Amino acid sequence: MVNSGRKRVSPAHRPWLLLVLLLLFFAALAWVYLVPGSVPGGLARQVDASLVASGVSSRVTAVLLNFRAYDTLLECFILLLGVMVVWSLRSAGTTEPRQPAVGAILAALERLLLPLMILVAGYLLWAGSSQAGGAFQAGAILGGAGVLLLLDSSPFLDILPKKALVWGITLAPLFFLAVGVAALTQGRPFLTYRFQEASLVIVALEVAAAFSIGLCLATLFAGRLPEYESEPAQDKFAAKRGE
Amino acid sequence: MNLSPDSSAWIIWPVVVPLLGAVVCFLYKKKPRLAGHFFAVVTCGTSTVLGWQVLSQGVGRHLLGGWSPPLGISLRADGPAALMVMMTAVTGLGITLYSGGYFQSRLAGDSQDHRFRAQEQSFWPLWLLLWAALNGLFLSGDIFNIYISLELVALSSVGLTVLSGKPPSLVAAMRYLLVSLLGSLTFLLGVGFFYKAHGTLELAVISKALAPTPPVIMALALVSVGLMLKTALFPFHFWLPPAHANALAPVSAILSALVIKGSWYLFYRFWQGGGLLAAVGIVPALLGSVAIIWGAFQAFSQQRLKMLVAYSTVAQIGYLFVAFPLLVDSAGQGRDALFYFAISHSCAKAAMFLAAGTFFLQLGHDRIRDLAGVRQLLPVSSFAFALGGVSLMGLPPSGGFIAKYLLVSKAISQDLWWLALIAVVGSGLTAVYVFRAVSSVLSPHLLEERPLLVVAASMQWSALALALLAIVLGIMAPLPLALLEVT
Amino acid sequence: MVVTAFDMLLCLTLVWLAWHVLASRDLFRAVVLFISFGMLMALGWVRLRAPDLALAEAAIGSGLTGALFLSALRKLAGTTKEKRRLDRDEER
Amino acid sequence: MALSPSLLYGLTGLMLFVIGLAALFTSPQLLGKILAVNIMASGIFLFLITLAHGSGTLIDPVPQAMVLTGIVVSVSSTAVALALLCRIEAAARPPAHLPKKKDEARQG
Repeated sequence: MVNSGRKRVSPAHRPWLLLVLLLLFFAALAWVYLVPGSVPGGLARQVDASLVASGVSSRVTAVLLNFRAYDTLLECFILLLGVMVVWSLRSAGTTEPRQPAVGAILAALERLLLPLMILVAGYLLWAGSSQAGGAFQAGAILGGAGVLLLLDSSPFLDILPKKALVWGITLAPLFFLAVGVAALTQGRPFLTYRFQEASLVIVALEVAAAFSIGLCLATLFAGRLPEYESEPAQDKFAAKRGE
Repeated sequence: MNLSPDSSAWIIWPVVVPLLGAVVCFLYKKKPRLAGHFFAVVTCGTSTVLGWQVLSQGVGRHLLGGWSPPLGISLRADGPAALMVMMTAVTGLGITLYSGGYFQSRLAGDSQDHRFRAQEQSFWPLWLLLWAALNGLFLSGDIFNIYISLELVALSSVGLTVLSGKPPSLVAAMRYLLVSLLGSLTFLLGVGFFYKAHGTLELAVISKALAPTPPVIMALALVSVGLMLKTALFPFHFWLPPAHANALAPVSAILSALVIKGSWYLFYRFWQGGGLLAAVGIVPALLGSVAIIWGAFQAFSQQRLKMLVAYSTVAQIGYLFVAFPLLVDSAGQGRDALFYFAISHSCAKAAMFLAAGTFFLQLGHDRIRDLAGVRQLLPVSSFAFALGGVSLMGLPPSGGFIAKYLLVSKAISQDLWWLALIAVVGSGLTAVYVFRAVSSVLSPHLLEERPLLVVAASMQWSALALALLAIVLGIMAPLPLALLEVT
Repeated sequence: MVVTAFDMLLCLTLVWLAWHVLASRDLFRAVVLFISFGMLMALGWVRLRAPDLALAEAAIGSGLTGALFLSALRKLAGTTKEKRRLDRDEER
Repeated sequence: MALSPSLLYGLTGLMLFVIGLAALFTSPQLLGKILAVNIMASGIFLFLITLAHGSGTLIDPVPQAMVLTGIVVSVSSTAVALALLCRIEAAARPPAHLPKKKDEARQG
């Protein structure tokens, strides 16, 4: 590709040198990984000790939405950020023509699969508090359902009012912030739940997260900002001009 | 709000406010500028509260979710962290005021304002999110949380870089993104090795217990390389100049003044424990020395002003690493020198990039040899650019002078003569390329006709304010140094 | 737990697949291989007693990322079909 | 030392990381580089998961949570990278009504 602009000449000319270096690197990594040493063990015991206080019985969910909920908050913001950047890239760039319909097989598959996927997502969300499953998996399945719909050129993201789409995407980040700030106003640290409310709050957070994650993933796939689709020619022209 | 029993809540506000601001700007597209300014001011206020609290009450700790480490994540506000948050707040406020004028001028100046409006709508939420991520990075006490914050910083920086929409900036952003991802992944692998070695993700424990066992050395090496990639230290600097120089004017300032400081600060955090510093602290110092020389030569040979300023960043990053061997003893003067370089570079470089962006917007180009006469047209910006240059060179009484003074005197007291020499030679080289740019900007060439001024006044004055701050930092040195003592 | 033949086979297949994803000049083939790589990865995670992750990897890591790659390929095919053919001709 | 399954998978993860690294440097196409980054990420995730089996029979949920977060982060950055790639390709192609500046696409 000419325009990629980052052809690296030296490794391409000396692939063997690169290969040897990387093999050495792998050997070092593997040696360090295998070297026997005092293994301090992870945090399994601490997690188990605090599991009852966390409000859920699934250990991974407890870590994700209680012990390390701040990570999950930032992660929701990363998805939101992905949508922001993809939209800003598309809004100023060229717009692709709508993809053609994929065909009868997909339509049949879709009729069969969509209700099933939503059912599975609901089950995963529900199961998340005790077994494998949870907000991310449910969100992913919802996102997959959205992608399937989009593949069949169902313009559900376009039909959806822009406002509703944007609010849906920001639902989880906003809800997380609200839960965190509510704790602060009551004199507890950020994102602290009261024990008697913990399981309720976690379930609510999970539902919100699953919904927003699903919508974000579908939006990332669609990549279109509905608002700007009407001015393609002018946009193309504008994009070529200087700063 | 009632007086809270948890007295450490002020630590989290500098993260929460800009996060909320980003969402509000994303949702409220009608007047993003208004919301952006509001949240920038509030963030600045909460950051000031944080700085004041650290100064008066000492190190603060906020246990997120009420769980103490290693199970939970804690935020830790000590002197260096508070200083970086303050640096981001002050520089960020200046850049915010500039951006308001910048977008206003562009919307007023061009009838094709649809694209500019879209740019501005994307700019504000991305900038506030970046601000929040940087504050989160400075305050975080958990290495996996740092990884997520690093990704937030990287993605929002890339989002800001592509805003200009020019093909060179797109290609530069792609390279920036790939390098950033490589850096993050290397960092994450290092996090894995740290977890294997220590069984915890708490930064304070990890940076204190740097016993040189193989997993720890490997982890530290991986983390360091990842962070050096993101900071653009010498052999990894290739992505920086095109990305910084081709972005919109406020974005260039954000990237050069603030974003690289995030990963540099983490590098300091991982090395500050000192165990391995005596043995291999020389490596970052050597790379930094090469960066100072190489960056200065490259800066000198540039034809475009923004490219010159961007290569100057490559050189100044060298200074941020050159003082690492001085951290070995605990007297703290080496640390003071490092952080003084960081904060004075932040103000000076932001001022220079903002001024260069003003020239670009007014003239439509930034070719150095055709800048003559700009002094007459934009006296305030020209003065700001020159003042920023003064601080970069390290002339008294600027903040850059204090930093170099601390560095040289500490190096001499430790018998590291070559280090002192590098610092002085670097100053000379900086002077050469700064003079080249400044002499063109300030050249007494009279314009035949005065074109219409298209830039808003706030663009000129915010750059000047930052440049003046870079100078004043030299006079008010006791205050930041007192803050740094709180550890 | 002991290493079974299944583990060995799975690990070797993962490495082999990764190599072919990255060595393949045909991008479409690379993406398809990448999707199957993700599926096998999910299998590995079941084996490592992390069913949560197996679900997430199958759905996000393999499914959605694969869909993203495929849609990007389709968009690129429209813009660079001729250019890539020219490039390939040049290589020969 | 007996090779347990978790060690085997850990080594595989490290190998995947290195393969991805090699391809990131050598791949001539940007899409290949993005694929390489994804493979690297998968390798690291596999490596992290094996850390959950560090001691005894208890499985440590913290690495699992880390990997779940990591997967979402990685899909988000992949989406951004691919959107950027499409945009670069679209910008490199001259629009029909505008003469292409030759050097513009090559800069940077």
